[in-house]
Amino acid sequence: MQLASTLNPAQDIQPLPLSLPIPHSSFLTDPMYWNSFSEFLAMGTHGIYVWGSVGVMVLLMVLEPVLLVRGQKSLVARLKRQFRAEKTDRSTQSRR
Amino acid sequence: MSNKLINWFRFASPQAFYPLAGRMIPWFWALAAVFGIAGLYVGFLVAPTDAQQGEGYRIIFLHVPASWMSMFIYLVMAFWAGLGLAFNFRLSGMMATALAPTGALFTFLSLWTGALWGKPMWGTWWVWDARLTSELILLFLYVGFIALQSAIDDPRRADKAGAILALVGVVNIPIIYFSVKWWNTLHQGSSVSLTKSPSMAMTMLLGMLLCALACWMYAIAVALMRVRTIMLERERHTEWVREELGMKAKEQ
Amino acid sequence: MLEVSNLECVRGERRLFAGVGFRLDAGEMLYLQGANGSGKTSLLRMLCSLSPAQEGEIRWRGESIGKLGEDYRRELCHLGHHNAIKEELTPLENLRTSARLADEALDEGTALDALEQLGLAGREDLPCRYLSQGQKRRVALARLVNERRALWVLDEPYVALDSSAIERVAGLIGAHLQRGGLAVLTTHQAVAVAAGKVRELVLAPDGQA
Amino acid sequence: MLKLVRAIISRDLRLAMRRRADIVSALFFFIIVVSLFPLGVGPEPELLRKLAPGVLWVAALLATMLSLPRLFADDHRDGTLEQLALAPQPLGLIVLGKVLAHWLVSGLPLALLAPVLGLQFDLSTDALWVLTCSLLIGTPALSGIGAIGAALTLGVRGGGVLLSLLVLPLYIPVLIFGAGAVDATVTGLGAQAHLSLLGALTLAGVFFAPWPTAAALRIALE
Repeated sequence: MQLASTLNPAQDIQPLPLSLPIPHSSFLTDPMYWNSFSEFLAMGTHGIYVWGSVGVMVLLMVLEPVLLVRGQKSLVARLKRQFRAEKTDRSTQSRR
Repeated sequence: MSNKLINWFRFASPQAFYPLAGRMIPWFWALAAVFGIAGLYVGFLVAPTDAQQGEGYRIIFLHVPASWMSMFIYLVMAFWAGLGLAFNFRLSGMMATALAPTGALFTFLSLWTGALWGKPMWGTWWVWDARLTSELILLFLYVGFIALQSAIDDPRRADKAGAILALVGVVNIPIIYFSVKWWNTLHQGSSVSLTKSPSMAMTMLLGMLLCALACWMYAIAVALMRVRTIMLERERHTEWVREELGMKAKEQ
Repeated sequence: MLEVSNLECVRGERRLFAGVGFRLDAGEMLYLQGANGSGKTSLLRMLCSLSPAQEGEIRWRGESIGKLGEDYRRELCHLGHHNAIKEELTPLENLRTSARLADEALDEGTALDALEQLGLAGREDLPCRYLSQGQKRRVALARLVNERRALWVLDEPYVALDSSAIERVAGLIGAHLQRGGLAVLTTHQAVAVAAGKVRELVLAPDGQA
Repeated sequence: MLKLVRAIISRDLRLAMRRRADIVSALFFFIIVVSLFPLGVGPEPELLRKLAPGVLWVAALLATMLSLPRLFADDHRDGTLEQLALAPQPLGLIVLGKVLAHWLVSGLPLALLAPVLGLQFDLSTDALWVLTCSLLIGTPALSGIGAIGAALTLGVRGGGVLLSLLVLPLYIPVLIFGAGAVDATVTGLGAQAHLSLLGALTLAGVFFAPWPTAAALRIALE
C-alpha cells in the first residue's frame, strides 16, 4: 500500500503514523486525517471549491426526490378528484 | 428464448410492478445513505492529502462517480428503450423516461464538480478536456431526449421516438468521444487533462467506489419513484389505478 | 382472401372498437359503416399495416400481414382522406411518379387515357395547385384505372366528387371485383356497386361491432 | 432496388426545381452568415484565416439544418409519405433516395459556393481546395444524420427547434473532422487522416442512418 504522500509544505502537520492495515478494513483502522474541525473546513485553501461542489451535489440530490414526492402527491390528488367527479356523474346518470 | 423472456416480462406489467417498486424504494434509499456516508467519511475524513493537488483533489470523490453514473444511466436508458422498441413492453418505455432526468442531473453535477475541480488545479473554470467536452455533449443528448419525449403527446409514440433517439445516441457516444479526443490532442496537446488524476491510494479508490455505489442506489431509488408517478399518469384509466387510489380514499 | 379476427383499437385513452372480425373472399367488397369517430379510418389503417393492432389478428391468404410485410404491400392499394398527390406536379406527372414508386410500369399513353376516363381531359399538364378539390380527388382516383393489385382499401373515395365521377369510380370498383379483387370501402353516400357480393360491417359508437 | 432510389431522387429534384425559393433561401442564409463573421470579428487577414474553416463549416451545418424539416413535412402533409410507406420496397431505401436528393439540393450547392466565400477569408488556394473537398465529403453525412431528427420530430409541435437540439450533438464529429481537415492543411500536417475519417462518417450517415429514420417514420405514421 502506498504510504501517505509527502508532507504538504504549506502546513506544519506532522506526518501521521499510518499503520498498514489489510485493504478491506482500511477505513476502520485509518485514524482521522484532520487535526481540527476548522482545518477540515478550510480544506487547505481549497475549501470554497470542495464545499461548493459537495453543497450543490447534496442540494440537488435532496431536491430531486422532494420534487418527485410533491409531483406524485399532486397527481394523486388530481386523479382522486377526477375519480370522484366521474363517480358522481355515473350516480347522477343512473338516478336520472 | 424470446417467449420465455416475454412471459417473464408479462409478469412485470405496470399493475404488478407498482406495489413491488413501492416496497423496494425504502431499501434503496437506505443503501444509498449507508454507502454515501461511508464514502464521504473515507473520502473526506480518512483519505490523506495529495502531493500535487493538496486538498482540492477530494472533489474527485464526487466528480468521478457523477461522470460514471451519467454514462451508465444513458446506457441503461438505451437498454430499456431498445427493449421497449423490440418487444413493446409499456414498462420499459416508462423506465427509460424515468431514468433520463436523473441521468441529466448526474451529467450536470459531473460538469459542475469538474469545473470546481479545474479552477484550483488549472486556474480556469472550463477546460476543453476530451472527457469534460464529451460530458457536455452527453448533457445535450439527455436534454434532447427529454425535450423530444415531452413534445410528443401520445405516450406510446413518445416512448418509441425516444427509444430511437437513445439508441442512435448510444451508437454515437464513442464516435463523439473519439473525435473530441482527436480534436483535443490536435489543438492543445495533452498537457492539460483529467487523466493525470492522483495515483490511486487504496483509501482513495475505496472512497470513490463507495460514493459511486451510493449514487447508483440513489439513481435506482429516484428512478423507481419517478416510474411510479409515470405509471399512475399513463394508466389512470385502468381499474388498478382506481383501486390504488380508491383504497387510499377509503382509509382517510 | 382477407381474414380479420378479434381486432381492437385504442385511440388515446378511448377504446374505439373491440372484437371486430370478418372474412373477405375474392370478388367481395366490405362496406364499412359507422358514425364519425367510431374508428373506421383507424380500422382501415390497421388493414394497411400502417398502424399496429393492439389485439387481434389480420391474415392475408392465411399469413399474418406483420410477417408478410413487403409481399402484403405488393398486393395492397390504399387511398386515404389525403389525395396523396403533389400540388406542384401535373396530374400526368403525379400518376406516373406514383406508379414508378409503386414499382409498376405506366407509359404516357395509358396514363393519359386513365386521366381522360376520370374526366380530366385537357388538364393533364396543369399543376394540381390550380385544380379544384373534386378534380384533385379525381387525379388521386385515376390511379385505380390501371391498378391490378388484389386488395383495395379506400377511405371515402366518393367525397367531393360529382355524380358522374361517382358513377365512374363505382364502375372501376365493380370491374376490380369482377377481376377477382377484394375491396374494403367506407362512405357516407350509399352507392350501389355493379358486381360482386357486398358484405356490411357497422362499427357501433360504443365500440362493439 | 436502384430503380426505386433513382425514381425518388428524380421526383424530389423535380419538386425542388418547381419550388426554387427554398433552395435559394438556404444558400443565401449560408452566404449571409459567413459574410457576417468578418464584420463581427474584424478584418485582420491573419485572424480571419484562422477562423475560416470553423465559420464556413458551422454555417454549412446551420444551412443544412434549415432545410431539414421540409425533407418529410410536405410529403406527410399531403399524404404521399403514406404511399411511400406502403411501397413494396423497404422504407429505408426510399429514405436513402430522399437523403441523396436533399444533399443534391442543399449540401452540394453549399460545397460549390464555399471556395468563393473562402476568398473573403483570404484562404490560400490549397486550403480552399481542401475546404471544398471536406464540404463535398461531409455534407451528405449532415443530410443523412439530419434525416433521423427530421423523422423523429415529424408532426411534433415546436419541431424546428427540437430538430436542431436533437441533431446538433450528432453533427459534432462531422464538424470536428471537417473543419480540422482545413486546419491540418494550413498547419502543413496534411488532411489525409481527417478526410478519410470524414468519409467514414459520411458512409455511416448515408447508409446506416436511413434505417432508424425509416423506423421513426413508421412511428410518425401510426
